[in-house]
Amino acid sequence: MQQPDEKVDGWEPKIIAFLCNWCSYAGADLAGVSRFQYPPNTRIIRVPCSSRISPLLILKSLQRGADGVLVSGCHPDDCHYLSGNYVARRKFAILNNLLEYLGIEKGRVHFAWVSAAEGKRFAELITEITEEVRVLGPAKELVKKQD
Amino acid sequence: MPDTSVMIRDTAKKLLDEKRVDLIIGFEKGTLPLRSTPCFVRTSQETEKLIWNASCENNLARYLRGRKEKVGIVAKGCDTRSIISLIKEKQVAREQVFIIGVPCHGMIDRRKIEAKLDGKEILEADEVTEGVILKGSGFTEIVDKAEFLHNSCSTCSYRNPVIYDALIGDKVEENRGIDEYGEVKEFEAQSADKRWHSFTNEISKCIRCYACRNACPLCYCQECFVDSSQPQWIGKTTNLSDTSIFHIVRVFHTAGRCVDCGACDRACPMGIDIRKLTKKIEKDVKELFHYQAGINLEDVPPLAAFSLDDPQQFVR
Amino acid sequence: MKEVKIAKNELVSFLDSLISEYKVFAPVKRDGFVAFQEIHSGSDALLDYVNSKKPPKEIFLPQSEVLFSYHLGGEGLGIEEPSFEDKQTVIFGIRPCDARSLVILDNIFNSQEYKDVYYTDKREKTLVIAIGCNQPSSTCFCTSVGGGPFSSDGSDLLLIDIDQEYVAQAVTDKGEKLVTKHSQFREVERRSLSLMQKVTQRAGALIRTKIETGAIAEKLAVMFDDAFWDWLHEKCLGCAVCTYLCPTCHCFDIADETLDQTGRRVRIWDTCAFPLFTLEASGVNPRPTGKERMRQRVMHKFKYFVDNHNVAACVGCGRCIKECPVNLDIRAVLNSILNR
Amino acid sequence: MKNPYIPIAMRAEKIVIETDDKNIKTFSLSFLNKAEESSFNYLPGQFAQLSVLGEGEAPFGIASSPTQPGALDFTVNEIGVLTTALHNLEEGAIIGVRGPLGNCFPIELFKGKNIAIVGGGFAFTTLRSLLKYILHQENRSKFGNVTVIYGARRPGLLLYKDEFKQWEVRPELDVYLTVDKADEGWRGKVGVVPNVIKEVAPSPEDAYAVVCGSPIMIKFTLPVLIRLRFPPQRIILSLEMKMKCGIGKCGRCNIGNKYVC
Repeated sequence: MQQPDEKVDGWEPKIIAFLCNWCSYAGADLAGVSRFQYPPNTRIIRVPCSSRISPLLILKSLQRGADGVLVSGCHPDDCHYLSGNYVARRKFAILNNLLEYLGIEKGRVHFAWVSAAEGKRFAELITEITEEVRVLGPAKELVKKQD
Repeated sequence: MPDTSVMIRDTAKKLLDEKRVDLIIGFEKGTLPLRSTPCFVRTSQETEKLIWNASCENNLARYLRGRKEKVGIVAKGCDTRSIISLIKEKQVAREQVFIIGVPCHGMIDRRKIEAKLDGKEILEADEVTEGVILKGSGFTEIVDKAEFLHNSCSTCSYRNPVIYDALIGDKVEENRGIDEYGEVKEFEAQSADKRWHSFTNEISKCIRCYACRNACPLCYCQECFVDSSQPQWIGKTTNLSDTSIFHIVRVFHTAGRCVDCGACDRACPMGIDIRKLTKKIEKDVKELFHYQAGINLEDVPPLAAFSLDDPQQFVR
Repeated sequence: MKEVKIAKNELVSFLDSLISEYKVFAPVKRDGFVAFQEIHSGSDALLDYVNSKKPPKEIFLPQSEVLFSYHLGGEGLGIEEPSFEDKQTVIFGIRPCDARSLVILDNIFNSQEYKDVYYTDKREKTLVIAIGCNQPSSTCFCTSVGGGPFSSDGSDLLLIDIDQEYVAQAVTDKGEKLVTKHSQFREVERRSLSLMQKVTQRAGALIRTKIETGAIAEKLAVMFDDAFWDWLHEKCLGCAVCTYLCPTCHCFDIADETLDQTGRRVRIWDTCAFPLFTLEASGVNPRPTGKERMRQRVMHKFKYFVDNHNVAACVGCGRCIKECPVNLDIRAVLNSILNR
Repeated sequence: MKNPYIPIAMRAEKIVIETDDKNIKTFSLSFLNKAEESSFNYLPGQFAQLSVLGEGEAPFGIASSPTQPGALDFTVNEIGVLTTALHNLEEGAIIGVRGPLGNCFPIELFKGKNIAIVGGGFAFTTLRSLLKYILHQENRSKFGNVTVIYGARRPGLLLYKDEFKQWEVRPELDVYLTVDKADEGWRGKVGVVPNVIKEVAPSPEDAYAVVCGSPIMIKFTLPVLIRLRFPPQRIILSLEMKMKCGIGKCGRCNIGNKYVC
């Protein structure tokens, strides 16, 4: 991915969305089938469950040029694997705090619950996140540059 | 009261003689002032080497994993907490270890003393009741030990062993009224820019020697993510982004497991303030999930558990 | 060898004139420890210090160094070789042990048989100005491994502190040209020379550790299967502190670092202490435990290197002793070997 | 001095799958220009570093013989990052090559002598180079009798099957193929390499033995050869270790004070 050095005209945020197969991905699918419009800045990666997401995947995305990352899974109590999202929630609570503590801008990494029925909500969520990241400008902190 | 070193020797000797353990892991005199060094004792004669003083700073729990023999281990409060974490993670069987618990007054941070002496070299150090007598070429100074403890020691609230099979001497009084998260809170209060700046400034010193990882009793993954080639998570150079990710993820991996023994911080040759990161994780685990690592054998580790009403304000 | 002197209060002006011509590295205080860094003013150089945290080898053998860069997706390999900086360099204030380490490293990277282009380029463009050690540290054992607090091996110019001035010994032609060229160097009087003698004798006596390392290689020759290795490594954490901070350790890894379509093949410090050093893709590791890895480190320094280059790969700087997180002291290791 | 870290570009002309598990492929690489070819002087037993830029490089024994000009063959087992990248390449791909590296077999010593070539598994690559070199019409008369003993776990894992078919029928060559476990249609020997050596018992008279195989095969082969009265100095072993530089600098492939590269 080509990384612009600064906020320039024509720059578009790149967002990586890790969506759980059972709810959020289906939600994205529904958004598409229902023809809800949302910005095209998001690249979706389908994963079995939100708990599958390791902090490494999030950090590596930011390192290699993503301006924002979204991890989305089933609402609490709806996990296909019963408790995957509960376990993920604890993990991300710590990660989220840690990233903020280190000074990584708020608004780069997002977590959400989106069900298979929430096509509209998915479209809105992506629209919101895209706009938030657009306001922040290109990611800087963890981006790998040749030194 | 008999000398702690002597009591440790007697206990170790007895354990070996009675064949209750095959190996004692403890400390012997180091080769430098203010230094002790881990030692491995297998015969009762060798127990004479064992010592105890304020420079027994290494966390010996690090040496427990993967052993077949029965082990006696000399353990401070923090070491016993690490042992508990290891037992919970099924890395060590409780019945395999005989814990020789030693109440601890805190360990001396020799770097702090060196900084105070500003280049003057310590050639001899003696611990006495009043403090530590430091001798060097052309100077003799006595310093107050309490002033030069490791940060993790001066805020420690588990100076007494949490579990043990034998206790050496009497329990010591625990620290009271100390805000162990003072430094973390101070850091939290700074602006994001400033925090990122000081984080990267620290990390830029990293030479990727992995002393922090290797000194940590809980960093025992068969294959550390930094060593994986398929996928290769991060590059191998000291590129700032790569080293930052190494430290972020390593610290994250200690969540609910780190007992703030300070081993990583002490091992770092470049003086990176690693504890500022581990302590934050420890604080969050306590605040979010009401869990403290290594204080009993019962509580389920926080990342292996959940509660229906865990905080989720950060989730959209 | 030409001997001259330079007054201490003229050192800064000497350094300033060097800076106008050379890229000058000198010890500076950074983050609480001493490091060799490029200085832009003579007064930035730290004169009162024991030694740097990291050895100056990194100036010649950086922790990571680009061998070449490449561009993917085009015709052929798209390789571009790096260009080398033209500027001549001076390292000022290096200790004699570290200067000597360069001579040892030359065996690997700058010998009759092989000249490593990356190393040799920097080595040949660099002038080494060492300052002798009036106050060796308690961890110094240079005299046990063939060096000394005033050894001139590897230096072009050696400065010896005699209170108000330095006696400057021009060790090489390069050094001699330098003292001839710069007016701060003046004729040295007999009084200064006798003072110098006193200083060097006194410092020599300050080095307490004396190990007869002459017999080490011979001892090690029959120790490969010795039970000694079974316990020696026991407390070792397997980290890279001793090797990365060693002025003579030079083992490296080679890796590709790609970003987008361009990348670089880099040479990176590596260490025999890591299992990954010898782990093969099949999962087989010929040095599977700390025992084999520790043995390799000791053998490489004090046996194999001696066999191949007639000198031990150790200059007695004591960094590994000071910095080892578990106080595994190489002097004790050597003594145990000698006592076997 | 030429910078030994810079690879030359070569084209993968032909990629052949060698084994039935498809894990081993032989890459025939052609030089892109004459100058590079003429400066690549090698002898059997040497190796080269193959690069897939972006993935890295790794050392492989040269499986072709200098008697076949124009190309270099490498037989590669898919096991790690680089070998996987190589296996993913298609014919026509450009591969980086630097070499030749390492030492060759002591071919001068072999002249006028009988030779027993012993190989196991996929460690027949440099032995193939040696065998082809010896069998070349200009060289054949310089060497005595040649015995080849080559084994694999099962028939499907034997390399260079077509060439072995030709070698087996050559009158001046004794070829013994063996597998640990035979399948239907296997007509060769069954048993591990050391046992077959015992059975075949090549004469140590005026002979050299050249052995290349896994450490475990070497471990059990050596005593058998010694028992057959091969003097140790006439048993040539080909060793491999993990390498990075290939030129004796990076410090990992040593066994004692000798670098394997």
